Amino acid sequence: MSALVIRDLRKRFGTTDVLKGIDLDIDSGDFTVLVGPSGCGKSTLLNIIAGLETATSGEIEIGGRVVTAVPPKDRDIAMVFQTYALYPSMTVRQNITFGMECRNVPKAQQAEALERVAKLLQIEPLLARKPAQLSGGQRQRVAMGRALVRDPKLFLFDEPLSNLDAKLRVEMRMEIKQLHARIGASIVYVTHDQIEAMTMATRIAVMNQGEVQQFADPDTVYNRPANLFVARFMGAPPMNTIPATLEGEGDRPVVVIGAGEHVVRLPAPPSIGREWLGKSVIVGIRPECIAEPTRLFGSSTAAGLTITAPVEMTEPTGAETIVVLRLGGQKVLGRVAPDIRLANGALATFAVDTRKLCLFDPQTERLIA
Amino acid sequence: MSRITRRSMLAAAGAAAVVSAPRRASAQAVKPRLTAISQWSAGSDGAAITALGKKFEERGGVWQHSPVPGFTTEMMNKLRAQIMAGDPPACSQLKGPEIAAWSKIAATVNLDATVAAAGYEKVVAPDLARLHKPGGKWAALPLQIYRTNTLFLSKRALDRAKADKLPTTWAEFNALGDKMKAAGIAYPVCNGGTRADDGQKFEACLAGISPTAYRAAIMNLDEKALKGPEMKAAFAQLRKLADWMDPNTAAQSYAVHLPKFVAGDMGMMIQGGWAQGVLINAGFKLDDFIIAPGPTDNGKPVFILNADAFIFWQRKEPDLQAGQKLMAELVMDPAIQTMYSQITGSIPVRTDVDLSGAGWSDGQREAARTLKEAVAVNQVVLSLAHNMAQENGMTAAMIDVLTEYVKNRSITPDQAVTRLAEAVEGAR
Amino acid sequence: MREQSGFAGPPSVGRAVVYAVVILLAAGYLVPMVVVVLNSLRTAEEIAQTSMIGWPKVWAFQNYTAAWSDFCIAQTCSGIRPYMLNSALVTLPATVFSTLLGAVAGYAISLWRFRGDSWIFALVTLGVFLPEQMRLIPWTIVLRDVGLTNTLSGLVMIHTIQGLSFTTLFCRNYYVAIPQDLMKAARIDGAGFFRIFHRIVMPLSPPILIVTVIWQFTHIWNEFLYGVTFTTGTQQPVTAALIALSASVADVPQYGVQSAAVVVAAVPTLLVYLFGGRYFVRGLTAGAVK
Amino acid sequence: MSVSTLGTPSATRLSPAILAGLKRLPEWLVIWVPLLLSAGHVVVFTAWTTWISFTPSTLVPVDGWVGLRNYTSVLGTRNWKIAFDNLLLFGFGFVVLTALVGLLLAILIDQRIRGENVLRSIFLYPMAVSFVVTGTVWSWLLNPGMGVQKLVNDMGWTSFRFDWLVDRDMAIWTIVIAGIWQSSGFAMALFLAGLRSVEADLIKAAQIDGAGPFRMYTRVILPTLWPIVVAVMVILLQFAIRTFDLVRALTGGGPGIATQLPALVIYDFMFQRGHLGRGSAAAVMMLLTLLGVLLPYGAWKYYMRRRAANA
Repeated sequence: MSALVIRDLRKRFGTTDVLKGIDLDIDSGDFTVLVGPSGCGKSTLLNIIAGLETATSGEIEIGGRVVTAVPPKDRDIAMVFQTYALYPSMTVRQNITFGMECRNVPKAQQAEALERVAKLLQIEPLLARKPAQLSGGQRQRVAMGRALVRDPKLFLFDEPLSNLDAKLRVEMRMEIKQLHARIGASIVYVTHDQIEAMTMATRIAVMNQGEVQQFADPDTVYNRPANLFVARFMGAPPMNTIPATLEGEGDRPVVVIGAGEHVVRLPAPPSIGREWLGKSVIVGIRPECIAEPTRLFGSSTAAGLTITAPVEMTEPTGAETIVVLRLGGQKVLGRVAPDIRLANGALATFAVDTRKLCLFDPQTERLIA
Repeated sequence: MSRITRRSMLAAAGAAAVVSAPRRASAQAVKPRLTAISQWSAGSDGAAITALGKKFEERGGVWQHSPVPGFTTEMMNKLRAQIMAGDPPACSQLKGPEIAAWSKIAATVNLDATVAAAGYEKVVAPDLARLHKPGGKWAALPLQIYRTNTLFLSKRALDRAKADKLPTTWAEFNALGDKMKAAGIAYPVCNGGTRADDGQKFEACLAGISPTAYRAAIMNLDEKALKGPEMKAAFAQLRKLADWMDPNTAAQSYAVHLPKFVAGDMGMMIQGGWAQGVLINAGFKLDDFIIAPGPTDNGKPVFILNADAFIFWQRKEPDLQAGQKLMAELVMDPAIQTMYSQITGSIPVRTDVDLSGAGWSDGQREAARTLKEAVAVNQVVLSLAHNMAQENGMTAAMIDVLTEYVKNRSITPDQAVTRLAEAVEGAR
Repeated sequence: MREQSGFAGPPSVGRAVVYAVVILLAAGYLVPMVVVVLNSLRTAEEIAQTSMIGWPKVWAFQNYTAAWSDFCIAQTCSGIRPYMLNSALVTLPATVFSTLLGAVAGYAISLWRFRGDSWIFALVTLGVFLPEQMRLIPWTIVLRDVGLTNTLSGLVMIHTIQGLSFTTLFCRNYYVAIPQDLMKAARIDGAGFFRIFHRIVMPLSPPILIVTVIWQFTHIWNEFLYGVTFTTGTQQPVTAALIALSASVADVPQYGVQSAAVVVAAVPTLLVYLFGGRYFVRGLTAGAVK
Repeated sequence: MSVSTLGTPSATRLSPAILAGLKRLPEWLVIWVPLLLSAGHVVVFTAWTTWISFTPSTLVPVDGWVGLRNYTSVLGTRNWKIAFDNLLLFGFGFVVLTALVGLLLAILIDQRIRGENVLRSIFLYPMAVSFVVTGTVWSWLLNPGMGVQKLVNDMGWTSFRFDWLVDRDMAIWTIVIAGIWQSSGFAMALFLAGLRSVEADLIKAAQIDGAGPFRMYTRVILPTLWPIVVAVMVILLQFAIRTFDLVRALTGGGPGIATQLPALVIYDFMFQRGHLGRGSAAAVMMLLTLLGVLLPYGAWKYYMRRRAANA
C-alpha cells in the first residue's frame, strides 16, 4: 500500500513556479529522502504534504485518503523540524504531550505514550526541563519524541540534523536509521546533504528547480543518475562529467575524449543506441572509477583499462588520495590508494572501471546509456 | 444601528412634544432645571458660579453645572460635541461675537420677553447689548464686566522714581517709564507672556490714542483705518512698552511677576480689573499698589470692555425651559450681579448698581464710574484680546501679529501695520 | 545573550568618569520631579510671593489633603479622589482591551499571514501618526451615532480603538521573532488559532505585554482632550481636575495644591513604571525567542 | 411535528464548507473586528478630514465645496510656514538627539554599574508623567528669570545666559530639551535591551581583534542594533508629529508664534479659530508630508523583502 501519493502537485508564489508538477508514490515503510540544493522546493513540498501550505493545484493522498483539503492536525502525520520548534514555555513532558492534549487524549493514555517514547529515546531524566535547559542533541531527541508519540501514518523530517555538530550528526543519523528499522514507519525526510540521503534512505527523490529529477533507490541514483544534475549533485566528490564523442569501432562503440597526444578512448556502454555514433555526448565517470593502475575492479579484469594523463594536484584525505588530472582538457577527479603520492605536472597511469560509465545527451542532459 | 437609535430618539422627542402640549397649563408647576457648561471650575470664577448655583437652588431649581477646565477652546469643544449630539446644554458660557456665530449652528432661546419684563435694556451699555442680540433678539445675557485697560502702579516703584502724579496720557506714562528706568527700575512695565497679554497691551495703546480709530480699525475692520496713522502710533507706543518689559517672560501668567511688581522692581501693569483680586489673594496689601484708569490722550475716559455672558440654547423639556427663564431672571438681577462681581472683582453689567457698599473696592468703584462716563462720551470699545471685538478666527489672526511684534523688536511699526492689515485680509 | 556587555576595564579613571556622568545625568533627570514635589509642599502665597522654584519655608502638607479630598471644582468639593476613580474606570478597561485585542491582531498578522495582512497592518500603524486633534470631531460624530456621548464607555471605546494602532504594532513586531516552525509544529499537533495563542504565544508574551500595558496605561491616564470633551461633570478624568487647578487669568495660580494634585495623580503611572520597568528592559532583552 | 421535520434536515444540509467556516467564525471575528475597526477609523477619519478640508465648514462640519481655498488660506499664514519649518527642525532635532541620549544612557547603564535598577527607573520615570506637567515644570526651569539661568547667576557666574525659552530662534530647542527628558528613557530601554542581546561571541571576537570600548560600540555592537534604531526612530517620529500638550504648556507657541507646530496649528484653526475647513486642510497637508517620509521607507522595505525573497 502507498503511504503517500502525490499527483501533479504545483505551487506558485506570485510569478515564480516553486513546484512544477510533482508526482511521487511512496510505499508504506519506506524511508524516502527528498534531497536537493537549497531553493529546490523540497521544503515547500514537505510543508504541503504536512498541510502547512496549500498547493496551487494537484492532489495528496496519505494512507489511501485524499488529504488535499484536510488541515494538518487531521492528516495523521508528525513532523520534526530543523529548529526543533520546541515550545519554549513548556517542559519536555508538556512538549511531548501537547498534541495529545489538543486531541483530548485521556490523561492515562498520555502518560503511557509518554513513557514509551521517553524510554525509546532515553530522555526520561529530561522530562521536567524546559527546552532552554537542553543541549542540542537533547533537543533533537525531544523533537523526535514529540513526533514519535503520535504513532502517525507518516513522519516528516525537515533537515533535523543540520543544527548538530558533525560528530553528533553521524550518531543521530545512525539512530534514526535504526529507529526506522525498529518501528518500520513511513518517513519523508528532507535534507540538502546527499550523504544523509545515501546513508539513510530506502528511496531518494532528487529535486531541483521544483521538479523531481530522479526518484529511485540509493544505488540507482548513485550509479545510474537520471541526468547530469543528479550526477553532479550526488556523491562527494561528485561524478566527473566530460564532453566526448562517440565513435564506432566495429560493433563496439567507443567514447573518445580529447584529441591529439592525450586522446583517451574508452569502451562505451553496450546499451548505447546506434544513432549516437559520431555524435558528441557527455561521459560521466565516478572518481572512484579512476584509480591507481594496480587496482582490480570487480572480479573480471576485462573491465580494467589504463589511461595516461597529467596530474595537476593531489589531496591526501587520510583514507584515500584525491587526484586532479586532466582529461581531454577537463579537470577530472580520481581516487587512489591513500599512500600514493604523485608529483604535480607528471604524467601518470590510472586504471579506469569502464563498467560504470554513464553517457548523457549534451542537449537534454538526460542519461542515454 | 445608529440610524435606528437616532430615529427612535426623534420619535421619543416627538412623543414628548405631543404629551407636553396638554400639560402646558401645568408647566409652572414643573421644577426648574438648568444644565450649564462653563470653563469656570476653580478659584474665584468657580466660587462665583457656584454661588450663583446656590441662588438658583434657593429659588427651587435643580442646578447641573459641568465645568470644562482648561482653555476656552476646550469649553467650546465640549459645547460643539453637545450641539452635534443634539443635546446642547440649556445654557453655556460664550462671549462677544461668538454668540452670533454659534447661534447660527443651533437654535437659541428668544429672551426678549424676559429681558423686557426686567427692563434690562436701558441699563446695559449699547455696544454690549448689541453683541447679545444676534438678529435683533436677545439670545444671551452678559453676566459681568471687566475693564482691560486698568493701570496698576507699584507703590514702591513710584516711591523709587519719586513720582508725584499718576499718568493719564501716554506721554505722561512714557515720562514716568523713563523716570522709573532712570531710578534703576529694570522693568517699568510688568507683563505676562501669553497671547492675550500682548494683545491687551496693544488695545490699550490704540484705544488710549484714539477710541475712534480703535472702533474703525479693530471693531469694524475698516481697511483705511487699519493703515491709518493712529495704528502706527499705537505700534510705536507698544514698542515702548515692550522695551520696558522683562524679556525673560515666557508663556507665563503675569502673576509670576507680582512679587517683583510689589517690591518695586517692576513699575506699571496694564491689566484687567481681575488683577486686583489676584494681588490680594497672593497675600499682598491694597496699599502695595494703586489702581488707575488706563492712559487716554483725548482727555475723556476710555473703557475697553470685556464681558462674560451666558447663551441659552433651545430645549424642549419644560423643566429646562423653566430653568432658563429662572436663570435669565437671576443673571439680570442687580443683587445677583452684585454678589457675582464682589466675588470675582469685576463690575456689574447693570449701570444702575450702587457700588458704595462695603463689598466693593475703590478699584471697582472707579471702573464702574469710568464705564458710565465712557458710555456717555461714546468711548466704550470692545476688547480684542479678550474676544469681544471679533470672532475668534479674526482675533487669533490679529493677535499673531501683535504677539510677534511684542516679542521681536526688529519689526518696525510700519511693517506691523502692513502685517496686521494682511492678517485681517487673510482671515476674512 | 548576556546580562551585561560592559567590559571589565581596569578600575580606573574611566570608571570614575562613567559613574560621575551617570550620577550627574540621574540628578538632572530628577530635578523636575524634585521641583514639583517641593512646590507641592509650599503654600500658594509663598510661591506667588517668591518664585516657582524654591525650598519650602513652611511645610504645607495640607496641600495634599486639599488635593486629595478637599478642593472644589465648581460646586463639587471632593478633591481629585473621584476623578482618579473616573480615570481608572477608563484607563483599566481600555488598557486591557486594547492590549488583548492588539496581541491577537499582532499574532494573527505576524504568525498566520492572511491575504491583505500587510495592507491592513500598514493602515493600522498609520493610526499612530494621526494627531488626536484631527480625530476629535469624527469621534464626536461616532459617539453620537452609537449613543455613547458623555459616557465613560465611550472613552473606553475610543481609547481601545485608537490604542490598537500601538498595541498591534508592538505585538506584531515582537511576534515576528517567533519562529514559523513553532507555529507549524503546533498546527501539526492539532492546536487551533486560540489554543496556539493561549498555550504558546501568550507564555512568550509577558515582556511585550508589559510594554504595551505601560504604554497604554500612561497614555490613556494622561490624556486630556478627549477626557474633557466626551465626559461631563463628575465623570471627568483626573487630567481635567488638574487643569481646573491651573491658573486662569483672573486668579492667583494654586501652584501648591496643583503640584500636590500632580504628584498624587502621577502615582498610578509612576507605580506602573516602577514595577513594570523592572521587567521592561529584562522583558525586551528576553524578547528574542530562541 | 412538521416544524421539526423541516428543521432537522436543514441543519444537516449545511455543507461541510459552511460548517468549517462556522467553526472558524470566532477567530475571524477576533481578528477582523478589531483590525477593521482600527484600520477603518484611520481610513474613514482621514477621508472625512480630507472631505472637510474642501468644504466651507467653520464651527461645525457642513457640506459644500470651496475647492482649494482652505489650503491657500492656510498656506498664506505665517503660522503654517513657521510650524512647518519647526516640524522639520524639531522632528529632526528631537528624534536624533533623543535617540543619541537614549543610546548614551543605555551604554552607560550597560557598564556593570551598581544601582542599575534605581538609575534605570530614574531615567524611565519621565515617560510616566503627562506632557502638560512636563511642559509646565520645564517652563519654570528654563525660564531665565527663575530657572537654571537664575540659579547659576545667583551662584556668582552673573554673565551666564541660558535664555532659549525667550529667544525666538532658540525656543524650539527648549521643546527639544523637554522632549528629550521625557522620551530618552524609553529609547534607553529599547537600546539597552538591544545591547543585552548582542551575541557574546561577537564581543569576544572584537576583544581579540583588539577593539577598544569606543570602537567596540561604534563598529561591532551598534551595527547589530539597526532594527532597534529604526523602531526607536518610528516611535520618536510619532511623538514629534503629535507634540501638542508639551508646547502648549512650555512655550504656548511663543515667543510670539516662534514655536508653532503643525499639531498646534491644526487645533488652533479647527477649534480656537472656528475654521474646521482650514484646520482640516492643515491636517491633510501634515499627513501628506508624513506620507512623503513613510512611503519611501515602506517602498524600500518592500523592495528589500522582495529581494530577500527572490534571492
